[in-house]
Amino acid sequence: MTLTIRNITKDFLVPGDQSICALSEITFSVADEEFVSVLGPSGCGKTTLLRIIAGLEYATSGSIEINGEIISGRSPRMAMIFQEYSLYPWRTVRDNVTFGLEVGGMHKSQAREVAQTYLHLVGLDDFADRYPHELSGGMRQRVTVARALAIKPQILLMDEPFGALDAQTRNRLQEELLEIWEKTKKTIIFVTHSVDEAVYLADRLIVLTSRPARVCEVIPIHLARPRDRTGQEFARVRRQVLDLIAQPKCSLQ
Amino acid sequence: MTLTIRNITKDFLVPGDQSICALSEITFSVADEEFVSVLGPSGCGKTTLLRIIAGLEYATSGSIEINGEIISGRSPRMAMIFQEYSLYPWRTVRDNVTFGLEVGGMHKSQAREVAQTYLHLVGLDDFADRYPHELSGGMRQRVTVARALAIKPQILLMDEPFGALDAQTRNRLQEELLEIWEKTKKTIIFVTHSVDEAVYLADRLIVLTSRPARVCEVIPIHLARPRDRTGQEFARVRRQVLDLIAQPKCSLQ
Amino acid sequence: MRSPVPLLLPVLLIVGWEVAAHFIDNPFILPSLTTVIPILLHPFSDKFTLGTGSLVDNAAVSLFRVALGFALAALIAIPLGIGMGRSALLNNILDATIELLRPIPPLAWVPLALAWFKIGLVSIVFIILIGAFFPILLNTIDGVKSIKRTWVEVALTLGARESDILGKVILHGAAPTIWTGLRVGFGISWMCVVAAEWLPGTTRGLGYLILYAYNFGQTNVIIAGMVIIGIIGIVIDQVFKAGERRWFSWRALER
Amino acid sequence: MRSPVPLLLPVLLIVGWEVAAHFIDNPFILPSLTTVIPILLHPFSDKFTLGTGSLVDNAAVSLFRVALGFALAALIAIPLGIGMGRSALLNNILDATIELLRPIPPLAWVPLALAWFKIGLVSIVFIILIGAFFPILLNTIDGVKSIKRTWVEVALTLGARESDILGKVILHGAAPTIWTGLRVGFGISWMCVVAAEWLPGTTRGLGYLILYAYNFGQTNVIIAGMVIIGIIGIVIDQVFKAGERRWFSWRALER
Amino acid sequence: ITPSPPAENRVSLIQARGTGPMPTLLGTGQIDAYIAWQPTPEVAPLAGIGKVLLYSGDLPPEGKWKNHPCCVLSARQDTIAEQPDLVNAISALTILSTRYVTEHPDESAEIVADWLAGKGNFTYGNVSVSSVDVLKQAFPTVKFVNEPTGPWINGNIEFVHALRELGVLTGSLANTTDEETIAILFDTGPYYQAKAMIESGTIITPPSSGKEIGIGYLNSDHDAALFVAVKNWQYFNDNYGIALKPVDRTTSKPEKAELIVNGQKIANVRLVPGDAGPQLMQLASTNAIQMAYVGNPPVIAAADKGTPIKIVLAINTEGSGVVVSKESPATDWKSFVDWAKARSAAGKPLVIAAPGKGSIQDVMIRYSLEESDLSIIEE
Ligand SMILES: Nc1ncnc2c1ncn2[C@@H]1O[C@H](COP(=O)(O)OP(=O)(O)OP(=O)(O)O)[C@@H](O)[C@H]1O
Ligand SMILES: Nc1ncnc2c1ncn2[C@@H]1O[C@H](COP(=O)(O)OP(=O)(O)OP(=O)(O)O)[C@@H](O)[C@H]1O
Ligand SMILES: [Mg+2]
Ligand SMILES: [Mg+2]
Repeated sequence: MTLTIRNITKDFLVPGDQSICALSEITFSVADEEFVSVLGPSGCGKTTLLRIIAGLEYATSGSIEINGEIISGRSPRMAMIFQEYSLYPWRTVRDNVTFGLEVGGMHKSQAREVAQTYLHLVGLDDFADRYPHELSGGMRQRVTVARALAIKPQILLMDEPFGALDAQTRNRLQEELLEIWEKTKKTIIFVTHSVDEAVYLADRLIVLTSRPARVCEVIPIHLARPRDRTGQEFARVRRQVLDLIAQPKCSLQ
Repeated sequence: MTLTIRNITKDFLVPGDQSICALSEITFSVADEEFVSVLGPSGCGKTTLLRIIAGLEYATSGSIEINGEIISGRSPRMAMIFQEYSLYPWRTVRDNVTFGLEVGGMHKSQAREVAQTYLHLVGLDDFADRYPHELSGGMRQRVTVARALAIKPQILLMDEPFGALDAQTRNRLQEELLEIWEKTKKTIIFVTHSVDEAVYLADRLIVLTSRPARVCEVIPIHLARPRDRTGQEFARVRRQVLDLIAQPKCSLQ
Repeated sequence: MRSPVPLLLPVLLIVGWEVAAHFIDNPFILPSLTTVIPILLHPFSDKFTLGTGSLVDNAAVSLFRVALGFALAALIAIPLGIGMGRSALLNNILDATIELLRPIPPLAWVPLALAWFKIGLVSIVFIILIGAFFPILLNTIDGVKSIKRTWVEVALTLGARESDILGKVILHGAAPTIWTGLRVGFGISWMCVVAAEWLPGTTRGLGYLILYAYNFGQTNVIIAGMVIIGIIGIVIDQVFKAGERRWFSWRALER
Repeated sequence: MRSPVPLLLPVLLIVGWEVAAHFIDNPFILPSLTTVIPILLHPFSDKFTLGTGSLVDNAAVSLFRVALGFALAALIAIPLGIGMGRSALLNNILDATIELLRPIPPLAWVPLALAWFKIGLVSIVFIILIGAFFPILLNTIDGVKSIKRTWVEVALTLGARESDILGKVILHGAAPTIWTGLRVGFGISWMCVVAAEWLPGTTRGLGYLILYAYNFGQTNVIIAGMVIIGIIGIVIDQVFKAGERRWFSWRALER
Repeated sequence: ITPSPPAENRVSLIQARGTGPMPTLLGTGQIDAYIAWQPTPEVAPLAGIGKVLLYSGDLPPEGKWKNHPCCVLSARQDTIAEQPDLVNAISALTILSTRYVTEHPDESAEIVADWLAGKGNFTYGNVSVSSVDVLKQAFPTVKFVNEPTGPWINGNIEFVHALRELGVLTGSLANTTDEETIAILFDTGPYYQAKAMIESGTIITPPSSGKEIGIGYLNSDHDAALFVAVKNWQYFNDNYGIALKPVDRTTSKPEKAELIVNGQKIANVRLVPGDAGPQLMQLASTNAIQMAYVGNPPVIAAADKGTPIKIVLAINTEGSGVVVSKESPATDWKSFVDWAKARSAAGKPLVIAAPGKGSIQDVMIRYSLEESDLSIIEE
């Protein structure tokens, strides 16, 4: 299953009959079970791109294709994890995970079983009956991951999911995400503006320019897994990436 | 001028007549014009320590000394920059900077001149008449730096000032902070939980254990300035620090 | 380990009252507490209330009326508010009219209520309904409009239909704000019951009791009535607050 | 490019009213607009208002009373609220009493107001004051209590004294919440003016006009009075909202 | 089917809180009849919602309510004691002005119309009638007299009895003999002293008082004497040396006046309208007003509850009317009773409104209904 983003352009209309161009002719493909990171400076249009892929926003032009077939609107094959805190605070952790199953028509008791599986996967078995506000930021993001996985999407869209976490927690979650990815074999598009994070996680980086976002570089990461953040090899690749994106045409800074 | 933190212990009373020990027997000194980073895991008590130094909180036992003299309460020789967003949203950038001068009794017009100097220092000349909500997060933190500097403190206490910013902005502000530090020759205590940040900025790291915080390691950083984040040398020191704080006694993770 | 401080002022006020009553020596201005307390101590007796039934009877009647008017207000205002919060068109159609009607005091509707709904329960309930309606409506609209967009979008990406979004997201997400609207609305209904019970043909209720006592110069009965109104008001407000803590604590704790 | 949609319902209501008035054919239930509109079209004439002065006169009188009661309420409630927000002791002393007095409807104070303050402006102003007082007080307390601790601490580390903190931090930081209290309080005062103007001895004011017209079954005058009340209410509410946008936009934009 | 004979002939009596809501209630079919003081009875035919069945003097039993007492001038006991000349002066002005009213009914009706409605129109649907016409029509049904004669005092005592039966009197008048009642209720001294001053041609100038004096009244033509005294102040000033001079002469309903005796300003006077008598008595009880033109039952009830208030003189007798809806077949009391019985038998008893429990009108209609074998249900 291949996901293709083809020629996506997005203009926002803003008051005063003007328009802001957020995305300009973005084209790239993601292979089955691939882990792709989209890297770009703050405000360049990363969230917008993910929203278009998820069908929450319409592109001004261009198309999203799965296996060459144009999809319009939302597709059950995709699930999105949002940049900001997005759990339902009035539902327990378990009921947050069952949400997608319930609206999909699954029987309550079955949904709870499925939820249990995914809570186990993200290591939150013991927290099923807690409410979101009882969890730390990192635990919360793990719940959103479980919630997204529970509906068995083929593609996972992740919008800076660990942006608000402290460094330690962030590193731990990155490791866990990789484990889950290997177990569940999803295709993942992971948006971030941290070079470290992108290099640690991805098979391939799509580097965007600042607004309007264009694809400036596509960088494959040939580091064996598990990767060692503090290793010399890692530092080298990281430096390479930093050098590449420091080119004037990327204008990352 | 030497700042000495001597045997500071802090117990918080919590409902139910219990107490939480946040700091336990913290002792270290900061030399004149030194840049010290306090490094510790989330929730270990870093903010509490800074608040005690600033005189916003009383220690359960121990003392804060300047040049061997015990100070109690707030001292005009210190200014603090807070972890969370702390500008007065109803004041313009300039009037935020003049705040400390006004309450110190300085004449309005003179205060505005002084503010101008410091706004220039942090590169915000053109934003003096804007309101905080019109600024980006990074610009806001620069205003708080200007506001703190304007009252000419000898010691600057900074509590994860760049924690909420994205990586690029954060790096830029770190560089600017070092420039300002070199220009104004302040003593700085800079709290963070990012090893990268601490290694990039400080002359010396005070590493705290998780709660109750104790001083676990004091690590001098012998890197020449300007430091190169992507350099081999930097990676080596960073790794060293990571190894040191990975000792069981530090229990940073 | 409850502090006695909160009792300080009430005790002082009571002592001050009694002293003042002694000196003013005019039961029409300030009746001595010795004439007020017996009424409060015999809430089931109709000996003190000029033949209008006991305090408890009157309170029950007033509560019933308020409950009815309030429930009707909620039944109309909440669905309407959800509609106006979700649909810009509906909001556009109704907003101007609502803004014009809102500032008209419930009391000003008395003459029209009497003409439209006749003497009796319906008129009284209408006045109470008017009082509760607008806070509930405005809070519902506000609650629905200020639902986090992400909550709705998460639901969409998880495959929710409009009915799921309404029932599982909007209603829950807006519930704390709606609840506050209900609390405020109830407070205003409770205020309106006095006005409503001054309508002709009324012979029961705390408002009626106060008016009737007033007509016969029974200031002690008036004050007893006010105390009961205050106590019931405070109790119900506490019930709403307890509900808020019980069901909507997530809002305060979130983030 | 204003949409005509908001005018839809008012126009429909007006047409519906006139049609209904025609069929009901009972001026007590629904007077024809032809008897209401002339009154509204001659706001300066006292031809239509049974000798109580023109609509504008009456509105001015009511506004003056409300302004007075409201201003007094603000003058007492804001300093008190700041005190209660800052001092746990003061809060402890006053809280219970305030909670008991709060639910008592302004209308229930009418008999006592007359006994205490006699006939005239003072009694009327007292009723209005009661109405405005509690929302202003509670909002002030809330605003002061929910001031960001950091704002105060920043001021402390910058060398501010208690007076600086009060004047330069608390007052500004709590201002938007206090302003909301003022807006709500004004709304309630405006509601209370009708009740207050039903006090004996009153011969002016929109509330009096409505009551007086009611005495002679002049439903058309009642409706004209209600329309004026609605319009003034909406205008003043808009003024408060404009003030909020003008001075406190920082609160919405912050974060 | 033979209808079962009615166990009782019943009518329903409701209290309207003053006369205010009565036209609305009748006009919307909620009541079938009302009894009210003037000019409220006249409103019904004008609005086309009913007709005046009879005026209060004609209520049964025959002759019982002829010249029945109605409004009185009352004064606080301490005011009479401390400012006797002032009370006498106001009494004198009232007597003079009552005389003027009886001599110039048309002009007086116009003055009352001005006071009550700014001489404006009352509008009911397509009907718009001048308030002057309304009051001219109402005026002959009110008898303006002042003298506290024996029969008049006895008439008042009858109301005391009636109120006692209603259970309204629980205080100082609960068990008094008629003599005791008279002693508690009346102080006719000011009337006779005023009368003497008028006859001698000079009003004694009371000492100037810094205190404002409050006089309550009802928005009714019963109080015409007060309205005429204020509006025609110049006449009384010029001819008798006594006047209530309105401070604001442009308004149709002055709130403030000055009492002027022999060219000298004696006191500021506040004129306090009330919707009904009890309100005014409540004000008198707290000394917010010192005198009131008001129906006698509120004074009786207030005195019973310990308000130090006395009846000084009469203002009028009669002056109330019974109105029935326009659908009513009744043309006189007898046919009214038949109608009431028929409706009771049909299970839909008549609903009659009175302006408050224990008011003159309430007492009279109860008496008359019971006299005619109709039993009263309340609510
Ligand atoms: N609904 C909208 N209307 C107008 N402009 C918008 C809208 N949504 C986003 N934009 C603009 O489009 C640009 C891209 O926004 P977007 O949120 O996609 O950036 P981002 O790369 O996700 O930023 P960040 O790293 O801060 O999350 C921004 O300039 C933003 O202001
Ligand atoms: N006023 C207080 N009362 C009780 N406990 C407190 C109080 N303030 C802080 N604590 C506790 O003391 C501990 C240290 O808190 P502190 O804010 O100093 O940590 P920190 O190191 O600054 O954390 P972070 O990295 O998240 O900013 C925490 O466990 C906290 O819950
Ligand atoms: Mg984004
Ligand atoms: Mg901290």
